[in-house]
Amino acid sequence: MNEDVASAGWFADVDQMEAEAAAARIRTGEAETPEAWPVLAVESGAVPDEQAYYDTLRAATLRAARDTVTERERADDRQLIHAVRSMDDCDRVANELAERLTEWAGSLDDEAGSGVEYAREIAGSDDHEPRLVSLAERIVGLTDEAEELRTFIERRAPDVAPNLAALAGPVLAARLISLAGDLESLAKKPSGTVQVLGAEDALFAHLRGHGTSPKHGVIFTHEYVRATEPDERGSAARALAGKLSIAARIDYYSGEYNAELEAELDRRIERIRTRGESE
Amino acid sequence: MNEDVASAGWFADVDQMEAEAAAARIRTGEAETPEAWPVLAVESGAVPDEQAYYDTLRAATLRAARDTVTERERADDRQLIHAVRSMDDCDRVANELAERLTEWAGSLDDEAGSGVEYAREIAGSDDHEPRLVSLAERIVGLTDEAEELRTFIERRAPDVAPNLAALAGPVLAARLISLAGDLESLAKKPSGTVQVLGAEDALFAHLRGHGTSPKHGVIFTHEYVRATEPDERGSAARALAGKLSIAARIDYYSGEYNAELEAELDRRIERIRTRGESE
Amino acid sequence: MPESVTRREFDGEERLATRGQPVYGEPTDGDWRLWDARRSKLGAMFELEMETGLEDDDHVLYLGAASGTTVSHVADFAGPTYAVEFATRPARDLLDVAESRKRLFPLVKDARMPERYAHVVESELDAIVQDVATSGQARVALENRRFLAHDGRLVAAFKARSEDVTADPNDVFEGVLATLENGYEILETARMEPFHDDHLAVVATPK
Amino acid sequence: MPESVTRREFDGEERLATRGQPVYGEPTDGDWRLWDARRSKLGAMFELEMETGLEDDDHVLYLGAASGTTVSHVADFAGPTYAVEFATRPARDLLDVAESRKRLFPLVKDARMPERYAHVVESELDAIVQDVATSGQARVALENRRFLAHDGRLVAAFKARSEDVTADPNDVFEGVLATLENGYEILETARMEPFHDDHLAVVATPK
Repeated sequence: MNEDVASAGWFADVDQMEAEAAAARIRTGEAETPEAWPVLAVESGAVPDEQAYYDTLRAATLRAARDTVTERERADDRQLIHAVRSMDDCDRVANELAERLTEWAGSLDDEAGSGVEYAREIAGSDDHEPRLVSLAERIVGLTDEAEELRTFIERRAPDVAPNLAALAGPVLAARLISLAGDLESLAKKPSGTVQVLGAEDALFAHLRGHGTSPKHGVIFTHEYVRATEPDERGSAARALAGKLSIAARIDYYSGEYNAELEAELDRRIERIRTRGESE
Repeated sequence: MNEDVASAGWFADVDQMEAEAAAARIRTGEAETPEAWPVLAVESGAVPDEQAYYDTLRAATLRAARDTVTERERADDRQLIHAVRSMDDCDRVANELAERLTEWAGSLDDEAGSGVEYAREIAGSDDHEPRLVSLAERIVGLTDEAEELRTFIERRAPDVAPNLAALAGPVLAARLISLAGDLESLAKKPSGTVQVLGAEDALFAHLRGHGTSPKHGVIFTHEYVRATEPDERGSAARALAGKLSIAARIDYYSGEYNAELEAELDRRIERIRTRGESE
Repeated sequence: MPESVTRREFDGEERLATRGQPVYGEPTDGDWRLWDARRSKLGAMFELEMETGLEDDDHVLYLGAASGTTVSHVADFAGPTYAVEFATRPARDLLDVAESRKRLFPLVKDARMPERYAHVVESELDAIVQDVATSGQARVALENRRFLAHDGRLVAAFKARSEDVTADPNDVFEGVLATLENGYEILETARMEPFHDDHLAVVATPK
Repeated sequence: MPESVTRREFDGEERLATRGQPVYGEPTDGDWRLWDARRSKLGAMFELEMETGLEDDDHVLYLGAASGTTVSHVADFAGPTYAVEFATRPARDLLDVAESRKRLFPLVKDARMPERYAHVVESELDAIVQDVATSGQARVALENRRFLAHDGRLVAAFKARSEDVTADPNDVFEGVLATLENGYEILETARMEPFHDDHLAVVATPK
């Protein structure tokens, strides 16, 4: 009878050496009620004694927990991608609708403002054509949604990719993961590819013999590229992309935050900018 | 003193023959308090007697009222255009965001539905990721907005273009006015152009020697084209476009509703469809 | 009731009528045109036998002329008649009605802003007939008081639902009368049932 | 209080301490590590001198282990300690803490679904320490009662705001205790001020 009961335990049918199988049982197994598992495990011969039981349990639970956490963090990079794409969509359509609103409002009032700003101005008003006000409120709703998605990304990106989020900022980190497809793909790309992610059109044009090779893709939005003077921007983009690649790799393979990376990047950009000034 | 007072009246400084100037004064003038205008007008010599005063006033008020009404109706066709374009924008972006929502929801739940339907399903739910629910609510808001704009168009189109709205339906009427630019332009287009409004791409391709001449543009959405069998669709489109052109002209030049137009169109389509069947 | 408004038999029933060119498809009897009290607030007031003080050849300001149904009858008995209507669609119909009358002057103006037509409408009028269905109906009457002679008449219909769709009409009418009394002496009031639900007819004179 | 939990002087103040490898940057004194009652519900219960019934070498199920701060101190005095935490980010920190202890078993599981870990956690436990901050905290305690020996102890902290942010905490706590009594005999309760606002500490035993 004890053997029947023991068969419900995490250790049943698992060779104590097979840590992977034990971890899987811990992750996916179920039982309605607990039992005296240490005793049953020893009785069933799965382990020689209670100390061995707990040692095995420790290894198995640590591995199971680590697998679950890693798997979830991997899945979280997908969520981040959906969030950043949704954020961009909300911003884009809010602006498109705001253009329409601007045209419409302008036909009724020469002094009407324009864009999302104007939508925010007349939302909730009862001095304007009700359909305009209603449209303005939808636009404000979409920009609010984009803002809330940004907050979501800011909260989640450091969990998914702590180093990348620290170096790139959460939103750019999410965009890079989105452009690569997932954190794994980003981690495996050479830093030269990371440098031009988001500039695929220009890159393909260059490869077909049109135009110059692009110096930066979406990383242009980073202050270290954008605010570096044009002559040194290529160097800054290369330096930033290099560190971002390393950050993505650490995030993918270990997940440990490394403050040194950020400090190195700061020093590197400082040198590039100083060089630019002295020339 | 009376002359000073008279100078505030609608007739002041207006040659009684200049109906246009008198109408303009009536439309734009102001006075804090009324005066005995008929007496003052006679005293000031603007008119010989009271009968002449009232005759002049009648001509001027009729003209002023007609100008105001016409001008407003002209402006209303612009409102209709803004409304139909906003409606299409809201529908389009709702669908775009719903695609994004579908992707995101699918990553979290294999059994998630898709499109605007699914957005409607999870809006307000607390069983789903809050950001998804919030995004779904924005999407539902946009489809609601499109629906309210449709109602607005259905209410306004018959005022702006009673005949066109009766024949084409209010939304198609608004779309035709929108594609033409305004009611005046639509009224002045030959019916062959009305027939292919909204198929400009296909038309230009045809004119450059690519593809066949398009048989219909946006009027394809009309039941009389869409539900006519393909062989006779060209004839139906031509007949419909002909009546729509007439409707637009009546709407622009007189604004009187003419029920006969609709009956003629019904008979014409009936003949085309019967012919189709008998062949 | 003005002399030129009479009762005549239409379809075996005594009904109000005025003499003039028919304009909206109303039944006629020779020169006479039926004036349907169910489609006209002023017609209903006559049916209710209110003392409107209106007389033939009065100089009249009509506020809220709408498509011109009632104002066409007013122009049949009155003298110069100024018809104010702000909404585009009814104003177009009013234009057609005005074309058919010699002394009916259409004004596409907002009755809440009399300064926009005080340069056209003469002073010392005999009567204002008011049937505007926007909120602030009592204020409209006060704002237009400037056009009336000191012994002129305000002949107005007030619609409860235009002020507040949820309130008890009696409460709404109390508020309307209280506001009116800031500029008018109320001569007579009457609920307009069965011709018009939740409407109050008021005859008043400037004070 | 378990024997291995003692009071020692840190910065001139008597504070709780356990003996073990430091894990989260807490102040130490030789082998001893400060246990800050302001950062730990269980620490606060000791400071409040509640009778938790906890003893050295107890077999313990810890629900709501979060980043492992408190559970690391529990593992210092207790025997086998099962630490349940569902959220990904704190679970990663808990993993590091668990690596530093020989008999601390991390379980990335939902405390509301004990059947997902009843195949791992042993029966007849001496104590459940509970600090979950989701709604339905009392139900979590009832669901996990299956792990306790008949004389085992539930040592739980209940956060009012997790149940209802708008209700009076006293009302929330009454509801919590009423639910708990479906499976537990309440031995002692205490509000956790000044260490933790709007929290109720409860010691109970299965009935």
